[in-house]
Amino acid sequence: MTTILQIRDLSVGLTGRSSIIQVLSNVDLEVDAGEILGVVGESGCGKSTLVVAILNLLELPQIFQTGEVIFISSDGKPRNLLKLTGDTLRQFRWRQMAYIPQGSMNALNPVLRVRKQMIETLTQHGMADREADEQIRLALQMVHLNQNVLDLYSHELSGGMRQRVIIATAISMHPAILIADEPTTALDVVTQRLILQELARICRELGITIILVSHDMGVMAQTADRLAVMYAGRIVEIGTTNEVFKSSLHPYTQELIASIPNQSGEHVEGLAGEAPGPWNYPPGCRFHPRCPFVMEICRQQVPPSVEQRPSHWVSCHLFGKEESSNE
Amino acid sequence: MSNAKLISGISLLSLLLIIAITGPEISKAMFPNVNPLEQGAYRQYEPPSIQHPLGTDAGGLDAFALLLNSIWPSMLIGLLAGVIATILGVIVGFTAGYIGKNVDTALRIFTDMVLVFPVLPLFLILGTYLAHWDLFKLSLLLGVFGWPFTARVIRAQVLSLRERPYIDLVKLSGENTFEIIFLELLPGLLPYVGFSLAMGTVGAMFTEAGLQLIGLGAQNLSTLGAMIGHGFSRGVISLGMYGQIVAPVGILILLFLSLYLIDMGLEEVFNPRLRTKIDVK
Amino acid sequence: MEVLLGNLSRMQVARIGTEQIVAYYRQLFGLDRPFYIQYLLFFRNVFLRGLDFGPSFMAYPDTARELIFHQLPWTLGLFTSAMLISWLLGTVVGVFMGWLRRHKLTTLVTGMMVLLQATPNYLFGLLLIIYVGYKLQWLPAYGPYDSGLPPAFTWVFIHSLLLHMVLPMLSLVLVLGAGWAISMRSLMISVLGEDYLLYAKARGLMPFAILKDYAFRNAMLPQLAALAITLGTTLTGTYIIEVIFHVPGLGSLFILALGFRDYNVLQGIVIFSIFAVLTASLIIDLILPLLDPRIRGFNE
Amino acid sequence: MSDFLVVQNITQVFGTRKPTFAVDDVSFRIPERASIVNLVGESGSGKSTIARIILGLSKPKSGDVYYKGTSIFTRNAEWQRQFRCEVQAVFQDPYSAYNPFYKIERILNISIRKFKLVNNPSEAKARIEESLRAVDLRPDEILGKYPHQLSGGQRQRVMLARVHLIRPRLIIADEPVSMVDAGMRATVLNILMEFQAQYNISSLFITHDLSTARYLGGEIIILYQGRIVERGETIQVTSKPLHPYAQLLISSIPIPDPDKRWRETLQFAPEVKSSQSQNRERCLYAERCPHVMEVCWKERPPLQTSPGKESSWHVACHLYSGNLKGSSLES
Repeated sequence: MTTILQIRDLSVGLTGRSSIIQVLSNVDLEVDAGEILGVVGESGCGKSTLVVAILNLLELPQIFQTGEVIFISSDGKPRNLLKLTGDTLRQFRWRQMAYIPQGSMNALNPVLRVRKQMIETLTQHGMADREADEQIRLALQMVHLNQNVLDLYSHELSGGMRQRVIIATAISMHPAILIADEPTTALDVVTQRLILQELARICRELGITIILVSHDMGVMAQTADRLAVMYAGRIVEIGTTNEVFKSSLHPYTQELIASIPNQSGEHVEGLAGEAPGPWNYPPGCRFHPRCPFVMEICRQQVPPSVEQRPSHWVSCHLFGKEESSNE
Repeated sequence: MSNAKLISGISLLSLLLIIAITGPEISKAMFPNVNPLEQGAYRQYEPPSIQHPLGTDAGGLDAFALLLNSIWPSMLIGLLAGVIATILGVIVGFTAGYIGKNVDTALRIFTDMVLVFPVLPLFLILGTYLAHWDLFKLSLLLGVFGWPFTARVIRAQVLSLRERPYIDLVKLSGENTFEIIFLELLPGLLPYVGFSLAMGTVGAMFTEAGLQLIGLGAQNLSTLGAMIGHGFSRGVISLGMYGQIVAPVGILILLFLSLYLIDMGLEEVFNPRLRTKIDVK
Repeated sequence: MEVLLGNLSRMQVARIGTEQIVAYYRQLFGLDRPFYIQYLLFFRNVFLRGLDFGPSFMAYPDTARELIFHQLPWTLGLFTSAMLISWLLGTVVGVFMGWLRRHKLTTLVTGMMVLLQATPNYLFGLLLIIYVGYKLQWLPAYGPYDSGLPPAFTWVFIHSLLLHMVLPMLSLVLVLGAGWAISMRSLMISVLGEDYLLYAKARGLMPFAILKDYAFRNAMLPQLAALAITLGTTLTGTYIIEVIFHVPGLGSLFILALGFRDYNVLQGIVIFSIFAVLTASLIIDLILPLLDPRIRGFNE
Repeated sequence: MSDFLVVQNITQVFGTRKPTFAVDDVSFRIPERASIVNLVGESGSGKSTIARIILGLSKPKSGDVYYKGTSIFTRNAEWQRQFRCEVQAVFQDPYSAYNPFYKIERILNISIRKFKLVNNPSEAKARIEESLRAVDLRPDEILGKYPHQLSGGQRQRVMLARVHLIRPRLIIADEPVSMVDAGMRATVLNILMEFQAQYNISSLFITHDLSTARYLGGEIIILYQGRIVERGETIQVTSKPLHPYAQLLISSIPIPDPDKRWRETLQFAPEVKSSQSQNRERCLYAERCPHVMEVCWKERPPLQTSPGKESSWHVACHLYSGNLKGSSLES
């Protein structure tokens, strides 16, 4: 599998009046071409900040602190997206990297018809009007929307229709990567299933890599090939969806999965304590106040990310290099 | 509680208050033997000098002494009118916002009508009777026409607060309507009441000045507005004694600035979320 | 002169108080009929007989309507142009104050604007008269045009007219404009935080297209709606400006009529003001749905 | 009446120009013995509107709610106070359930004072601490703080502590876990079940998330566009639903287990804009139902026991009305 995106040691801070609060700390992540990578974590863990950082859309008071986001295009040429600025960055967007926002009511501009919002995306990337119309017609067919949706406004669309318009816009320029930030949160269960299945099918057909961000473990289990689990601004575990669900290594992941009120209706224990916000991240491993296996080292040092099993990474002191794996 | 805007606002206001209250004493001290506010105390239109920092006006009064003595009446009128306007505004805004349905529509139409209606023509008609009114009647009149602004602000706020779940939770805990209004809704409104009081006060002072300017203000009251009005109508500007107009206008603007700063400061202080830490979602 | 002479005689008559003459005038002006009849008659004339407000007491044979129409162009010109220019200017400035909200300069400008928009236009007008009119002598600060010139479409007259109008316009436009700029700035800032802005940027649209179609078009709607509400207060401000700058508009006429207790003229002006305000807000309410599809809602 | 809360044919309509039926002739009972009733439906299915009506916070357009035989909208103040003592609520949004102006324990003190839960004030503090511990919150971490200084999970549990203080007979829990972190969800659900077991407090649990309903067990009522489509034992209904909508709903739950992925991919049913959409006397699911029949467009399917099932298992679908004995859908 050729990697298409490498995120190395990415840190993002929030400039307060006096100090800078780190929201995202030393994120390392590799995305393979054509896969669906899930990024899962509770609200406030920094996953949305990660999305905005990759898209290089950070605005004050959010600022980049360290790290780079390397995009490897089909011709193998690596480029650091954070270095792109001005029009080159604008050109890069949507040709190579598309974005699907939350399915909320105001993802689309309320005063413009759907047609204008879709066409201007293409024409402002240098596509001729006629060809843009054609691309849009094809894209709408792929998401099973008939053409008269183009004359409607955002408030006249149902949640499901609005998300399908957004997916159609996203794939209209055949980007290499598509980043979906909680695409089905505001939708009902049935539409959610339709949208997720549709998204996966279209991207498999067009060979588009998806980075799917959500807080819902169920959505991840159903859709993602690989999974990155985030906690308090750090990635704590990366692995295939089966490994993360069936044989997860990090205590937080295990507790998270164990605490889901699942089907069989038997008793399930919740996770004690509270997830810290960026202004009170504890030192060392940020899960140590709630971790049942906490050791002295956890309170001081940030655990390094270790490849405990082939392509199954975890950053936890239980799995230090010289440690014989206990438990 | 240290908030730059609040502190600077309060200090400016207290400075103005001190000047306003001690004004009459200062003017007595400056002009020991003769009463500077008596008609014909000095020659008309004396140019500004050390003895008469702002010169003298048409009636031979010392302009600077007049200024010192007219700050307090202006502030009093402004405050009274502001309080009246705010009380009326809160009552109308509250009943419209809290009761809602047809009461709300009726009051809203009435408020918009008074707001859109060019108030000045009405003032002008009453103006002729204003000439010999005392301070309290004038403030009442200014107040009665100041309430729509407050009513709109309060109504919008009550409408949004009324829907909050914590109102339902308190209802379910047995609080009666009275307690809900005064213990639950009012605290949320304090910054807005403060804001409309400040704007009402300043607005009334400016309106009073406007009336004086077109010769329709109360003749027997010495207010900043009166000074501006008389100065203008008697062509003080063409005689080069600008101070007699610029000074009162300046003080009015400083009053506004102080109230505005206080209000901005209170806004930040009242909003608990801003006080402690940044809420990163 | 004929106008002045006319009302002088009436005032002398009233003071002498010979019964018959006073009775004659009362009967002439229809003041002898019961109050409510007068009221009904008044409104019948106004609405059915083409704004006939009845005779003007102070300038008798002239009717109130003639007096009002004579002075109306000044107020109309001043009021409408002040409203439009201040709104357009303020909105455009506000857009950039919102778009460039991070810059140090913008915060400074905003602070100044807050102070400016709070001072009433007549006080600001006074300051202009003093400093620009008298101290610097750059612009005339008295009367609608050079008193010597006969009103005609000659360049000289128009030049003098425009020169005289600068200060009154300035005092109205700067104060109102500052208010519009501040309200547009806060509207822009709230719109710039919306999801569809982030989505537009992510799609790599041209910055100008984002500013025009996304930020401005959405922020402009409440700004237009606010225009309707401030019409009343602006008209009041225009009246006082007319008085200060001695511009012969409805404001000055109002003061004159007040001095002579000329009820018909006074009522005529008040009704005119209300008409002006209501028609303007009606026009705005008609324009709004054309711009905001959510209100239009007919194709649901 | 044996049941102590009866909802009888309530209907609620919003909007005058184009009236939308938020709740359309809904009836159900909550039995005397402590039990959990799940009210499940998508957003816009009317479940929160029903909750507000039962709590007496809004009046229905028609129909009524009886508590121990008396309508909850009666004017009698004493009866209302008693009703408040016995029917309480937990709200969805922890961030707006508290007046930001006051400390968090104020709502607890009001409840104590208004319901006279203690005979002397000194006992109040002890009772509050006891209730906080009952929902595993440490009093020293909570008391004296402002709402915005606590996390969403803590605030939600303070609301539960308030319920523990008042010891009502019934809690209306309007989506209490949807805005709480995943880890905290199970804790809140366990507390509700503990209340039922230890203090026999019944719960009307309102949610759009079927897996939480299944975890709580008890009975389930499934709503679609303001109408009840199916009702019965949670475990039975969620394992083998009868109504086509319930089947689609339950099969679409994203199960957090990579081995149990959705079998077939769903096709978007074309949004049928039929002329019938205004007609209310029909099955509202007809537009999207794979088994739609003629009768579905003409008559509104009654809520009745389907042949061969227990008496408490009801479904509103013409497939099960008497005339079609043992249809293929039984499998």
